Amino acid sequence: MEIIIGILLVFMIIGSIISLETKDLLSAIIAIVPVGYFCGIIFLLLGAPDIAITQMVVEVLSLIILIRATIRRDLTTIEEERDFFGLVTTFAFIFVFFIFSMEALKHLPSFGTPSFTLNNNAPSNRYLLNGLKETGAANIVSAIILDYRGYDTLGEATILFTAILGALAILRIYARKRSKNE
Amino acid sequence: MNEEKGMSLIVKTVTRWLKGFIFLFGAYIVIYGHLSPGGGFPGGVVFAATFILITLAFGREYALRKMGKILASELDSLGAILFLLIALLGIYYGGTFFLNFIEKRYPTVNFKLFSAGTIPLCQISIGIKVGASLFMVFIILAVIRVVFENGKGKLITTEKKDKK
Amino acid sequence: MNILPLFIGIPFGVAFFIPMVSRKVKWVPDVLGNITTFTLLLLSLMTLNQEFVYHIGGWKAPIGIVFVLDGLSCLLLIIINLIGFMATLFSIDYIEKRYTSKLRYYSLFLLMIGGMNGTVLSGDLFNLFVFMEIASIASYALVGFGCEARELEASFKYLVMGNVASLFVLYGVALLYGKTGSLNIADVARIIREIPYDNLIGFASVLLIGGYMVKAALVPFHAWLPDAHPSAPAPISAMLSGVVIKALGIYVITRLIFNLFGFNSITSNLLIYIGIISMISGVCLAILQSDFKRLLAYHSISQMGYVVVGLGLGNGLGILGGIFHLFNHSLFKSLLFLDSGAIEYETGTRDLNKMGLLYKKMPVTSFSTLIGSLSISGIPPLNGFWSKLIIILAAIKAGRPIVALWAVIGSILTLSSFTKVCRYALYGKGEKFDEEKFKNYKEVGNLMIVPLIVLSILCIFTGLLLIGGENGILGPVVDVINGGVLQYINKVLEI
Amino acid sequence: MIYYLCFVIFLIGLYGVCCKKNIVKIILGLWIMEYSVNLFLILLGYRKNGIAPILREGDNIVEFAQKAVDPLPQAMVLTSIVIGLGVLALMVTVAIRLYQRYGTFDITEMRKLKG
Repeated sequence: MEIIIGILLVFMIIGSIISLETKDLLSAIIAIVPVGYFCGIIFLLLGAPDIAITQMVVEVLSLIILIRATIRRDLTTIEEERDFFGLVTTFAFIFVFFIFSMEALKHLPSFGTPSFTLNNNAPSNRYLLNGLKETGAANIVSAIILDYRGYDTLGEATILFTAILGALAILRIYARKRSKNE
Repeated sequence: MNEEKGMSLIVKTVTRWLKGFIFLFGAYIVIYGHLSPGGGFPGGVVFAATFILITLAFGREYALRKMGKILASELDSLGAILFLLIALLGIYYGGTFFLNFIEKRYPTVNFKLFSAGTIPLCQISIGIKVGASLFMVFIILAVIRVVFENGKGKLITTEKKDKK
Repeated sequence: MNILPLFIGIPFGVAFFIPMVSRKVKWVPDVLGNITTFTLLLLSLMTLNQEFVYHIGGWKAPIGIVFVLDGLSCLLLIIINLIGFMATLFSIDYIEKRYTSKLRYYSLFLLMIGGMNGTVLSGDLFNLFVFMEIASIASYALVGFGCEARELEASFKYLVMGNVASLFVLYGVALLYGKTGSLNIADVARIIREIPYDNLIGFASVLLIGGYMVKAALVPFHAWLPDAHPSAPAPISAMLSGVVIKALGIYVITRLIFNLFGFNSITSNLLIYIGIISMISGVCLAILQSDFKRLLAYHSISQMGYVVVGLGLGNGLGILGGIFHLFNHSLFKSLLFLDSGAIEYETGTRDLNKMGLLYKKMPVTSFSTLIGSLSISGIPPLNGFWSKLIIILAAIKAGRPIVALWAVIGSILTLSSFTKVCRYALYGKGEKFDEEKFKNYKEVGNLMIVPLIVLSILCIFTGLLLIGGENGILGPVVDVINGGVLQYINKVLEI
Repeated sequence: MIYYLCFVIFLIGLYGVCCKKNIVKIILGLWIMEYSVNLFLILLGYRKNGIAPILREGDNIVEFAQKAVDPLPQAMVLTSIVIGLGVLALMVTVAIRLYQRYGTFDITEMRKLKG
């Protein structure tokens, strides 16, 4: 299992590098879609069908939204000059960050033994054992998002509402009224 | 004039056949979210995808006649209010926010639609909310165009104001 | 019945409701918005001196999400809803005249308030993240509300930095979850104390605190603030500067450091150094500005430095000073931003060089600007003086006279920069002063004056809150922070 | 090992955000970071030979609880995907509006703000 996931992750890395480095904006956006689909496949392999479905449908929608971002076809190719100094600083920062994360990720429980199996008081055990009895939902993920942690889902729905409202507010055609002294 | 908009006849015919099924699939995902994979959010996205498909196949005007921006916005608010209301009803019935106040009847009734208290109701309200709001994103991004006049960008809408 | 869910339910419900009803009826958003914020203010005053844990959905602490109300959350709730009410009152005329689409403005405003209320009440790491995102997304949209080029650019900059910060926070939450298997702050704190310390926890704390420092705009991460604050409409600037950077930034950092990871000498030094750098560099950059709102924005960075220094000193007096300064800063900074909005509303400019002699035409606005300026520069007997005094005393008491010296220098520089404001705008003339326009200036309307007067009065009298010192009115707040991790765990998990 | 690969994706996204000059590329960088964080959460919850946390009729609950993967990260990821989508929509609208104001997506040409 680790090997398959590792291969898929390498594909994801390649896809994201391509999408960031290619000169054509449309190809960049199209290159990001396989990354998302590989992500969805990994979710499916790891026993998360809910998330896999969501990831797939969201991928379609995000593709539509992102393609709208490249408004005119004649402007899709881009030329960039590299700011050498900035690049070096960023790479140095990212490298340092990576070293620290290597040090830190060592201490995580190894892949395949999640923390809730090591700790008997962890809430996940309770969700799995008593989820059906206490909420009546056979899908434990549904039980969590709408009952145990329903408050988070309220936040989630609100975030979507806020973002759409914000998008509507920013796309107003006339935003300002002129005042007398301007 | 509207008949000429959109894609070819094949796409239109297939869409006409498929749109109901896709919608039904979305509804299934939403309602059975507590028994099988899925739930309010993916189902809502499928709802939105149905309308996006119609828009792409038949052109903007046709889709906007079926579901206008204002209707979408009101459904968006409505879904959110319903969800909040279910959460607040918990206070009324049991004194706690987000209480699952409908009887679950465990273990006699299980793996049924109405065995999970408020969860299916929440799923439905979230489905409505998500579908409407994501369709609205698509609409606002689809009707807005940027045009350049004398080197200055202008934002215009291609939505027709005088709908009949 | 408990009132805590109403802090989230009312603003969200009204925010969902406003776009439904008010397409046709013009006065609905104004009335609903103001009634809502006023109700929230009254509710937040009702939480004074209460302390309890509210289990959402009836699930106990590590299973479900909990609201934790204690002294610190209570203080933040009062700040949020007080400034929120003042800002909505100010918005009635201001937004009507300058911007379109009032209903979206009020809706986003209430979502922002609801998000911040949720943030300060939440006792759960992931929930904290979700509500922080609500408040930040609403503020991203509100910064770009005017849709001019500058505003959009500031909004985009804020969006990118804020979103990177949010992802860092989420990564930190994921790491902590991977280690401990729990999301409740108190439960995580309990488990961290039981297992040996390792680099993972250090890395997670760096990610979390770094992420929230971007929201608080402390110096290495401050780049978004000087653009975002001037670009927003004035009531939103007042909210951003007076409330958002505190509720999403300082509050969460305080909570995480003092109630989750534990306070030690390393974090103490880190906070003090970051605080001093913010304090000095913010005020130095502010002196160079001639844009009124931009000057105020740099002062926000500087004053946040004082708060962080106070907290970093770690003794009871320092914490008292830091918290008191947090409260005072929200009062005088939102007062000054609302003043700048009133001046801009009347004169149409934010450039100090183009203003002049405003005391003749706009007496109330200039007087309240004077009060705010004196207060932020720490002139007795206004509230800013007392809190800065306590921070300086605490630094001396903690055996760090250098810190006290820097605080005094920062205060003097603040005074000099506000002398400039008073000289150019209020009692003197700027270089490009325009006689023609000056004749048309008049005092702004009554609805805009009321919040200015209320905030000025509060600025004069909040020094009284200090009575009793560490055991006085602010006692519960200091107690929460000073009590440290163990007290918090015991309270939330009810061991 | 898998955690490191996942973190590399995060860093690639960070590189995109920090170094790229084009707004669309910055948005893509943030979107890649989003993937990485979601993936990391799901990876944390995986149990060897685990099954999806969905009960079927006739399952033994105790046995199920010993085999299923962790459901809590999945709930978190569901929320975080929605947050990502909302932020993406907002960012794209801001980008369109910026394009309208400046006629370009290059951030080096947008310098109306000082310092």
